[in-house]
Amino acid sequence: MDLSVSIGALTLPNPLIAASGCFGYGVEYRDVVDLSALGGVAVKGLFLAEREGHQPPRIVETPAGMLNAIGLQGIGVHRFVREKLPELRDRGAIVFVNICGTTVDEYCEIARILSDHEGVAAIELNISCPNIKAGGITFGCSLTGTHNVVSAVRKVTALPVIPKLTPNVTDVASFARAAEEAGADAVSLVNTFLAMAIDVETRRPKLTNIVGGLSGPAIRPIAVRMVYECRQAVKLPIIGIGGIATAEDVLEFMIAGATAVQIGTANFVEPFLWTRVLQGLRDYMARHAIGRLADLTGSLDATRKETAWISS
Amino acid sequence: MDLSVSIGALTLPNPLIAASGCFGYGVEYRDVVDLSALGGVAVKGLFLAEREGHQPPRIVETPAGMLNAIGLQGIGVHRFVREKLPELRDRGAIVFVNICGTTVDEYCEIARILSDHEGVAAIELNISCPNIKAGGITFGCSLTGTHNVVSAVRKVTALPVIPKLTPNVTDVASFARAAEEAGADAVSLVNTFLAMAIDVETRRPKLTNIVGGLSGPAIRPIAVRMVYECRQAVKLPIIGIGGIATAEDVLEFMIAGATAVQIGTANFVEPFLWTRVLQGLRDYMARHAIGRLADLTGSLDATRKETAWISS
Amino acid sequence: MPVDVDAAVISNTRLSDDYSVIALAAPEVAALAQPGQFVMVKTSRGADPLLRRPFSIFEILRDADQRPIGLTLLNKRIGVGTGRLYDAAAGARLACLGPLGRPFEPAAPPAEAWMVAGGVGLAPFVTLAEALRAGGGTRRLFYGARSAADLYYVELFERLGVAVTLATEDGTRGQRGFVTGPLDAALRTAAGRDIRLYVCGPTPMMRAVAALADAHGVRCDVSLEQVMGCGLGGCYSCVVPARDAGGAPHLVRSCLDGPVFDAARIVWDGLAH
Amino acid sequence: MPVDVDAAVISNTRLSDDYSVIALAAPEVAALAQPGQFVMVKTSRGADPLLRRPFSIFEILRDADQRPIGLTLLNKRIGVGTGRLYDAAAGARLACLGPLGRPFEPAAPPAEAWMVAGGVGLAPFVTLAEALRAGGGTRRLFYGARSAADLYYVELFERLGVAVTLATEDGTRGQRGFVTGPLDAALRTAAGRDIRLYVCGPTPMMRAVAALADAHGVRCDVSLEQVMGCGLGGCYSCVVPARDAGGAPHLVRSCLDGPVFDAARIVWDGLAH
Ligand SMILES: Cc1cc2nc3c(=O)[nH]c(=O)nc-3n(C[C@H](O)[C@H](O)[C@H](O)COP(=O)(O)OP(=O)(O)OC[C@H]3O[C@@H](n4cnc5c(N)ncnc54)[C@H](O)[C@@H]3O)c2cc1C
Ligand SMILES: Cc1cc2nc3c(=O)[nH]c(=O)nc-3n(C[C@H](O)[C@H](O)[C@H](O)COP(=O)(O)OP(=O)(O)OC[C@H]3O[C@@H](n4cnc5c(N)ncnc54)[C@H](O)[C@@H]3O)c2cc1C
Ligand SMILES: Cc1cc2nc3c(=O)[nH]c(=O)nc-3n(C[C@H](O)[C@H](O)[C@H](O)COP(=O)(O)O)c2cc1C
Ligand SMILES: Cc1cc2nc3c(=O)[nH]c(=O)nc-3n(C[C@H](O)[C@H](O)[C@H](O)COP(=O)(O)O)c2cc1C
Ligand code: FES
Ligand code: FES
Repeated sequence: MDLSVSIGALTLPNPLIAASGCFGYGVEYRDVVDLSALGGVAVKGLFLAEREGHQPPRIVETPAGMLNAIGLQGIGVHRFVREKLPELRDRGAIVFVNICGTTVDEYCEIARILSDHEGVAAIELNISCPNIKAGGITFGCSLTGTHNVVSAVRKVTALPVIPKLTPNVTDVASFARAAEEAGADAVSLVNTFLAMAIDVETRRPKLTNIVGGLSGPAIRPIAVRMVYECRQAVKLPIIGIGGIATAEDVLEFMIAGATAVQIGTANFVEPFLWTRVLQGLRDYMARHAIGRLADLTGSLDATRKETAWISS
Repeated sequence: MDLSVSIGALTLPNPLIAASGCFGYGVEYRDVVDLSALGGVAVKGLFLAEREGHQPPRIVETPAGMLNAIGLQGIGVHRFVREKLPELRDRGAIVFVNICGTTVDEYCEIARILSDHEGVAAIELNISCPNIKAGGITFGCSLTGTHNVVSAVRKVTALPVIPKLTPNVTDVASFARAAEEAGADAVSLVNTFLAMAIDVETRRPKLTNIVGGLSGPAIRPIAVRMVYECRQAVKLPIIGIGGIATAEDVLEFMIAGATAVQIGTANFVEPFLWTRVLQGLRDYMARHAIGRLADLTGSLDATRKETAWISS
Repeated sequence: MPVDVDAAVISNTRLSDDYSVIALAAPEVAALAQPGQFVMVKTSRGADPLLRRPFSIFEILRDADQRPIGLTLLNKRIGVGTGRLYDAAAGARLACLGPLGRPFEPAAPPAEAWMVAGGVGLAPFVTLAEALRAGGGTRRLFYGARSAADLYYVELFERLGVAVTLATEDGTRGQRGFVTGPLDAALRTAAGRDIRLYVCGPTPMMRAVAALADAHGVRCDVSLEQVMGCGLGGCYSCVVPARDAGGAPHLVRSCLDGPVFDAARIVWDGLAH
Repeated sequence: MPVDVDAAVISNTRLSDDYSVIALAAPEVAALAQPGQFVMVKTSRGADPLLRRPFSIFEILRDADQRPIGLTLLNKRIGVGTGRLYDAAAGARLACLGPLGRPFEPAAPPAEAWMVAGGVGLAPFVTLAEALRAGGGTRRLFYGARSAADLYYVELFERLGVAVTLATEDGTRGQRGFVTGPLDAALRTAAGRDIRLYVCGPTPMMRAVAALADAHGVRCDVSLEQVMGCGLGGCYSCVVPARDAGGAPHLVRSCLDGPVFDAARIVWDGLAH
């Protein structure tokens, strides 16, 4: 059975990538899962410099989901390549570095630094974090902003460039198109939905940052729809993200049009899920006599049944 | 204790309105709840003519939510005023008629007919149904479309006009503003999120309509955020909708900026919830010594705590 | 006039790996129940799964003085909600809303009542059989399942004076094949008699029986099992294509106009399941 | 090296309207546990509530041959997840991930170990008391609660050779007021002795004890209880402001660098709860 999938020049042993911000820098999970057994590891979003992020409380649970406003706390790209990348490389992890900037130049600068180091497989452009004021989503919510960041980073690196799209827009497919035109190698979607929770006893927001990003199973049906829309709009490989917790969820995204997927929140609930999900994919392939998992991508049969019998 | 709230000239005994499409034509619930005890009843969306709607399956459950693609099956405005309105009037229901059209003229025609009949309290413009091809959301996703429908209907009726906004946009507040400028008396939000679910065994959509609208607790945190955004953008009363199931949920929307709320999906799960939620509101008012529930609207304390101790 | 009861699970008896019988302390619902009506049950706390599930009222539980004290459900595990019910422990509480839906209309003697059940479609017939016994008329049950092990409560029906004819697909009990076989044979021998059919089971089976009834010119009521979001007419999820008085097909709510329909009204080509 | 066990609930004993002790069959976790470590528990099936909840490992359960067979949790009901645990029935299965976090470092004699617990903050100290007994040094427990009825397992600690000093806010047992009262007095009389404090309880209480420790110049370890999304360092939700070697404050993950911290490192003004 062939579970491998290709994103441009990059071939992954399987479609399961740990989602950025939900897997630390990867090394935290060294005792939980063989990092080289994953399709990839997307590390916590990095700015050029270190950041403390927002004050706690940073998360709050919601029905079948959670809000987060971490505020991109991170060690910065310099410490990352020094302190984390070597171990990730030694452990054979396929590293997707999720990067964030307040300016196009910052994105480029980080991309340049990463390109100079062994062990980075791809650059994921976080232009969709709803939790920071400057940068990020301000690019991700504007077609020109998206185009500018992608084409600028495209120029400074030979690594695969994968803009991560926000779902907080009217027409996500148009952003996928902008990314494609700007030279992206793939798009990943979705990032979190801007949301909020209020403590009615204190009448204050439950998050210090007031608003946060909704993730988890709750958002899956919206994310699947967005992947399906993007599939029709672009030829680029799509990395599907949003509420994935089981093999069935992975298959749903692939059938809708995803080449690979990322798992975030579910990893908090079931850190050992990776082997279970991979086994589920194998069982499905056996049951349906599918040799190459990649053949499932975009295989949705959306033909409507005829209903001649009634005047609708 | 005063639970009443005002929407323009309209005063409701309490803020709890049954959401359109989740309460039939109201009369179906005559044996479950005293219709006159509700803040209002928003009836199933009506076109001018009868419609059969989509073929089943029309709903599918998702984590903490459900998708629906009913396709606005309905008896049309003429049969409604003849067959349903009289009983609603006799039972003392405050009737919000949710109307839908494929053209601005259709919206106006329906509004005119409703204005000629006793017992209609307000007109809710469904410009946000994700489940029909023509009309509806095509207006709701365009600022000019929204403005045109609202101002046109405004001209033909003296009844309160309440456009219902879609969450499937980048900036919902701008649509609230467009509605305000066009002369709306209030806005209601949110309608459902466009979403999809796939049966991986058959590789076909679980809904005959392929896509459907996501509702239920899953969407509540996004809806609360949107109400909060609109509160800052407009002076209009806001009717908050999305995943409300408890008194705490109602309070969350009111504190975020809602004057009243609608309860949809939760009514499927707990048709007897109305008295329980009203009691919960009274308990809260007693606990917090609040005389007028309406005073809670927009009372969120969003001042950030100082964090001088650390360099963030 | 439905009621919603936060019912305690009195017992949950496993009949097999996928069938169980759950007894619920819901006297208010039991007291109002008519033959073939259903309840909407919240299968677990919290919002996942979110919606209630429809279940036929299987048995009415009564105390020594015949006062209704609760009801049972015949639960077949096919997914998440029925799975939660299968695992429900005695003492757990399940919200139970009902009774709901249009009931069976028991045939009045001399008319004979023939019940036709496929698999878990047996569920609505205990209450009907009790009503028929009260009426005193002739009553039969044609009951089909995959295998002998999947046939339940046959003795109960016999105690209720029901003549039972069994069929299994693998022939391990009763006649081999579908229940429509023995039913067709019986209808032939009964030509001319006033017979009324009551059917519940998989859609293809109900459709086949409806065709038989039409061929033999006997009245046939089917109890349809659509996905239901609310059970009260609020959501329009449960619609089935049925002809109106004028013969024109429309999508009608099976929770309100049904679940029991005159089979002749149903446009079988348009049924979801 | 944590493991995740689909643990059966052996028993769930209610101590009061809000406290219960849940025994879980998780030998693999118990075998690895060190004093003061915690587990992440899925409090119910399905996605609502979604996240696991952190709980100190209260007792290690052993068989006749002293082989670990499971562990217990001291559960205080404060919301949805702890409520589900309070209601959990024997036989139910709860995913239990652990052991996690930086453990307590037991004081080595002649150093004395003084444990200070507030309310459910008692939970991490049974495992520590057992380790201390093995070490053979002097061990004390200062244990405070609202009222006499909220004091649990005092005898257990006494059996472990721990000298217990109690305090209740309403004075119904032990000294009236907060546990910091008797602790302060004891520290005064113990001036000069080598004492190490271990503290777990409400943040204000831990903060007060940390101040006492500072004033008396004794080492103090606190076990912080932040909201935790993952327990493994993946989410950065559980951060607390702690000074690094150079004294500069940073937000560090309490699931990895903690939950046990040298109180002197903590910037108490910056703590969420
Ligand atoms: C009036 C009525 C009476 C019923 N009485 C009984 C009864 O007495 N005993 C009993 O065991 N069941 C009965 N059912 C069927 C029962 O309601 C469904 O099996 C149940 O809702 C499935 O829930 P689930 O969460 O287990 O399945 P899900 O996890 O929701 O779905 C699993 C799979 O089953 C399919 N499915 C779901 N509901 C139905 C349905 N109604 N028909 C066909 N396929 C479906 C789904 O599309 C999905 O593919 C009745 C249904 C109705 C409408
Ligand atoms: C390392 C560690 C060990 C713990 N050990 C125990 C233990 O042995 N026994 C025990 O009963 N509890 C323990 N706790 C606390 C326990 O994890 C929380 O009480 C629990 O997560 C609350 O979940 P809930 O769903 O019941 O509350 P929720 O419904 O999630 O929240 C209810 C309210 O409590 C607040 N809250 C939630 N978590 C915390 C917290 N950690 N501290 C303060 N307020 C909170 C929420 O903000 C909310 O206002 C421990 C926590 C940590 C971090
Ligand atoms: C706690 C947390 C932190 C996150 N941090 C990042 C981040 O740093 N960069 C990023 O692009 N996405 C971040 N995300 C978004 C996830 O990568 C993912 O897009 C989103 O959570 C949806 O997937 P899920 O439902 O599987 O979690 C974060 C999500 C969570 C829950
Ligand atoms: C089955 C169903 C049918 C609906 N029909 C309509 C409709 O006809 N018109 C409309 O404006 N909204 C309709 N809605 C949207 C609801 O009114 C409401 O805006 C949405 O469901 C979110 O609220 P909730 O989470 O409380 O259900 C429908 C929702 C559902 C679930
Ligand atoms: S189930 Fe909702 S209308 Fe029938
Ligand atoms: S709980 Fe997730 S990082 Fe600590």
